Amino acid sequence: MWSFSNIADSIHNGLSQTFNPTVTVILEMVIAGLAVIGLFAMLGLVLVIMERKVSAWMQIRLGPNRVGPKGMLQSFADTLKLLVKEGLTPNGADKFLFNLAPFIAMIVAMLLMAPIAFAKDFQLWDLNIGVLYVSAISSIMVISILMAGWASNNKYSLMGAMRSGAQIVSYELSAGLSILSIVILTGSLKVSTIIQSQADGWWIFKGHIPAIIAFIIFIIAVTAETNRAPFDLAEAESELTAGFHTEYSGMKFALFFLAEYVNVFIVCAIGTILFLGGWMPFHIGHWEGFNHVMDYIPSSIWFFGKTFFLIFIIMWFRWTFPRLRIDQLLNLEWKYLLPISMINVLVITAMAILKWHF
Amino acid sequence: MKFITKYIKEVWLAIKSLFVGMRRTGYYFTHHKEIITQEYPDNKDSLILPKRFKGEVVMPHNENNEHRCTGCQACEIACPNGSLKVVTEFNLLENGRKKKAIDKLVYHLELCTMCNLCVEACPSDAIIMDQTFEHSVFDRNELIKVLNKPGSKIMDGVE
Amino acid sequence: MTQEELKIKITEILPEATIEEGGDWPSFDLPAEKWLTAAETLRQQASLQMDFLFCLTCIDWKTHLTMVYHLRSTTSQQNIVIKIKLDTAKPEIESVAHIWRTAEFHEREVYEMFGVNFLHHPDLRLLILPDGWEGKNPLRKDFEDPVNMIKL
Amino acid sequence: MYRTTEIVNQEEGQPLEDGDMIINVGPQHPATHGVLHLVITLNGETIKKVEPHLGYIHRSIEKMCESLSYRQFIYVTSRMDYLSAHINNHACALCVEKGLEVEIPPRAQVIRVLMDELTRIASHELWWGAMAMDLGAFTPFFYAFRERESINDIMEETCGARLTMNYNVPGGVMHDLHPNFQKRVKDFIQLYKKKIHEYDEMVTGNIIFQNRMKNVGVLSAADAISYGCTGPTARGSGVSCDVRKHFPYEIYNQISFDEVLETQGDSYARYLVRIKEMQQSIRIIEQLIDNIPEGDFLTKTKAVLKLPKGEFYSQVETARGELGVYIVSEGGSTPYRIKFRSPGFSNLSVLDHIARGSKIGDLVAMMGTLDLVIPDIDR
Repeated sequence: MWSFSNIADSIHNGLSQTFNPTVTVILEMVIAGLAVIGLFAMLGLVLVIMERKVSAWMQIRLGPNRVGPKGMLQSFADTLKLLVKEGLTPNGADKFLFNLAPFIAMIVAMLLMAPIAFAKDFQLWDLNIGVLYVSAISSIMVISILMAGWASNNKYSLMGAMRSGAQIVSYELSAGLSILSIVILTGSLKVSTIIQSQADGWWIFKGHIPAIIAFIIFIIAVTAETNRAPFDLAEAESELTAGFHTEYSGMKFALFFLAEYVNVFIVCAIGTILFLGGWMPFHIGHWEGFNHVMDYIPSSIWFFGKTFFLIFIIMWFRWTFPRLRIDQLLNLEWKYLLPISMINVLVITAMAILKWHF
Repeated sequence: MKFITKYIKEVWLAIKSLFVGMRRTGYYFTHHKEIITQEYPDNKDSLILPKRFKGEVVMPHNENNEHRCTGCQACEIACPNGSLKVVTEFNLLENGRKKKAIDKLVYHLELCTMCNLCVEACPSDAIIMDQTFEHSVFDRNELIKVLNKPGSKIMDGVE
Repeated sequence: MTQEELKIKITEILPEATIEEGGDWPSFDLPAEKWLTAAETLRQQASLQMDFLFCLTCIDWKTHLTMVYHLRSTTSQQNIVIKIKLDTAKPEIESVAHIWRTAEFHEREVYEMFGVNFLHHPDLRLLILPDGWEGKNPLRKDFEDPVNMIKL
Repeated sequence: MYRTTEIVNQEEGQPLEDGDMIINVGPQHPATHGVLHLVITLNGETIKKVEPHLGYIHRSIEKMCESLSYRQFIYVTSRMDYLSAHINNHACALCVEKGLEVEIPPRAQVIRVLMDELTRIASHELWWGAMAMDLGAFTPFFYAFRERESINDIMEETCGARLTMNYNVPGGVMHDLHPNFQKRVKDFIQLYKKKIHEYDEMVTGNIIFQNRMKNVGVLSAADAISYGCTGPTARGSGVSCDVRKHFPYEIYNQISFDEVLETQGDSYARYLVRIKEMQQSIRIIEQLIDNIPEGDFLTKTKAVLKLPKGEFYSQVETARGELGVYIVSEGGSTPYRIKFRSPGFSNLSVLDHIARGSKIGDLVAMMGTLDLVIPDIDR
């Protein structure tokens, strides 16, 4: 059957027949890097058009409908526009940091691609601390935002960056705790093990109500971590014009933009892996026929389907809710989400020890 | 205990209010019939502006290239920002008397605010408001228009 | 309280005020130097309580300037008008921004538009005109702006 | 001759304390809805001082009106508070009619009131959408415009323009009602009633909105009066100041409607006042739409209007508060001096008072609920 893992295997076999093992590994790395960059660009294009269409339909509009069939090529046009725009660097800015910041944002987003299993047996690097790696790397994101805000030499940018710093650092906690609850249930940090453990049912179903609570908290926390509305205080265009990327234009702005979308994709992918079984198809108990039909759907479609469903939910948040105020944002984290997720982790630990889950 | 029930109730009501909002946007996401976008240049043919819409001042001419303007300058006086200028000439009639008539009625579309006061003021209904609204041009001078067509005469019986 | 009673009452309280006929509301002329005390009385006096200064403006009569204060009592819904003549050459009047806070902005507007100097105003500077405005006061009758004013 | 900003800052010596910074909000800023320029002194996120700088679109309408005749100057006032253009025109027409001592026919009075209330709804719709957008929710803006658009269509059909209609003339209205008017207004009321629950679902009931607006920008009743606030801004603080109730003009004393009062004085109270006011406007329209008296829509006036020597003041309730028109006439065909007491000017002056000590996000909420329209402030 056609699948990503077969393609990967045949490439590997083909290369190892012609080259020695070292060159093979190097070539495979190059191919993987190109694939990640390609995926990166694709995701940017797809997510932008998706966001525009989702927002349009929610706002009783048609959305982009001029470029290409039903406006589906609109994001190509947008990219082209951003590419040919002049990338300005303000006079008073710290030029080195100012130009470095968007690349850090993008590199972080790329690094996060490594442990994600896109399909059955299709993963760049199945390292044994995969989940820890993800939560560690994603914290670097805040550095690029702080860097951009500080180097712009603009008060709006600085305030946006400071807000973002406070926000990401605090929401990391509850995101981490909800990830932890699944790690407790699985007993492993390895992404492939976590997915394998959900072969007989996804954690969101197996883990009873505590897993659902952890899932909801995870979704809220990652929405905040990726600076998406209703937690888009770092950008808050009605307060801070554009927050930390006020001074960015052209391709440098596009990189921030792209990094934001790819981050959304990655956190949703992590959510899929942890709670919705990654590439595992949807099975119901002993309905053999149903399960068999589900197995026929390729694993990559399962993975991307679930991930895009989560992305849709995050977009749904954005186009429904108003923005929070900075103190309310921190209140929500420290007074509501953090206590709830701490108690939740305790309950899940008890559950895991007593084997109450399925 | 009371505190905890209050806390849980608060959280529940908050989440409920958020879901109510999401249900509304979700409804519109799935009901594309409610979309109100008008695809403007495409629907030009079906776009009917009401008769009273004040687009720009025009002077209707009949098939003999005749208009109803007597050159009385009532519109010029009524206009609050000088968009209309009447340039008059004197025609010699057969009986030897001179008659005032318009040479040109210059209309500055760039100054006009479409307030309709000139049309109201006109005693002989010579000017009306047209329903055009696409006024943008590349050269500003094109906005200065002469309302009476070249070679046009005043209609018989209009004083 | 009818307007006639109001007129009588105010002439009792403010003996220096002279009634001006015409207009919808009781209208009084006051000398400029009495204005501050009169304003305080109008605001504080329990039976009047003119607590709402809803319009503050100035008229340039070429020979003199007239400050016009429209006052309303939100309890009895009565309006009165106070007019104060000012000298064109050196227009000066006490500010009432501490009595009615709304006067602060309105006085700043009158200051730049008519050049009336409000004494003891908390923050008297240009509000609408650009900083560094040189020249005459725009709403005075002798103001001519050859660039921005188009004569028809 | 004048002291400028910089000199004042040095003279009166309010040096910045350590950690303070000054931020310019505006003249081009997404939240100011126009060219309002606020100079904000901040300490972190906390506002210490808000200083409005006006005049970016000052056109000196008062000076312009001095050279326009009494028929002509009415159109200029549409450009003041463009969202309630019809009500502004109404105030001017009222003032001129007061001077001319013209009785306007009952049909014209009803038409004016109907149009006023439609304008008020349209203005509040726009405010609702824009305020939600200030607070970060984009979607309500489009829902508000859907309803507003049908009002605009009604206006376009009857008055000939969507925004600056110039429909009021001294003596009545310019045209008679369009034959479709009654039907379309009834359709609009039906549409509005069908959609009104969305306002609650999207904004009023939403927990984030409530938290953003409750106890934000609290304005006490005494301060509201002292700062000269009118309209929903003052009524949110419990100050009864509806001109339609206290100084009824046209036929407002024959219609039953309630003056909406809230006592909290915070942004949420101001928000509720406006939402409820829309329903009161619907109530007024429902009372009048089937009872438009037959007859003339315009009293014939002379070609050249001349007001007698004297002073005339008329006031109306616009969507933002009390608009006063003060005409000083010397007996000529143009006003000698005209003063527009615009509601936005006084409402803006309160911003510094209520914003001190709150966060930047709150400032946006306050500006949203004060419903500032900059041309109305600058004039």
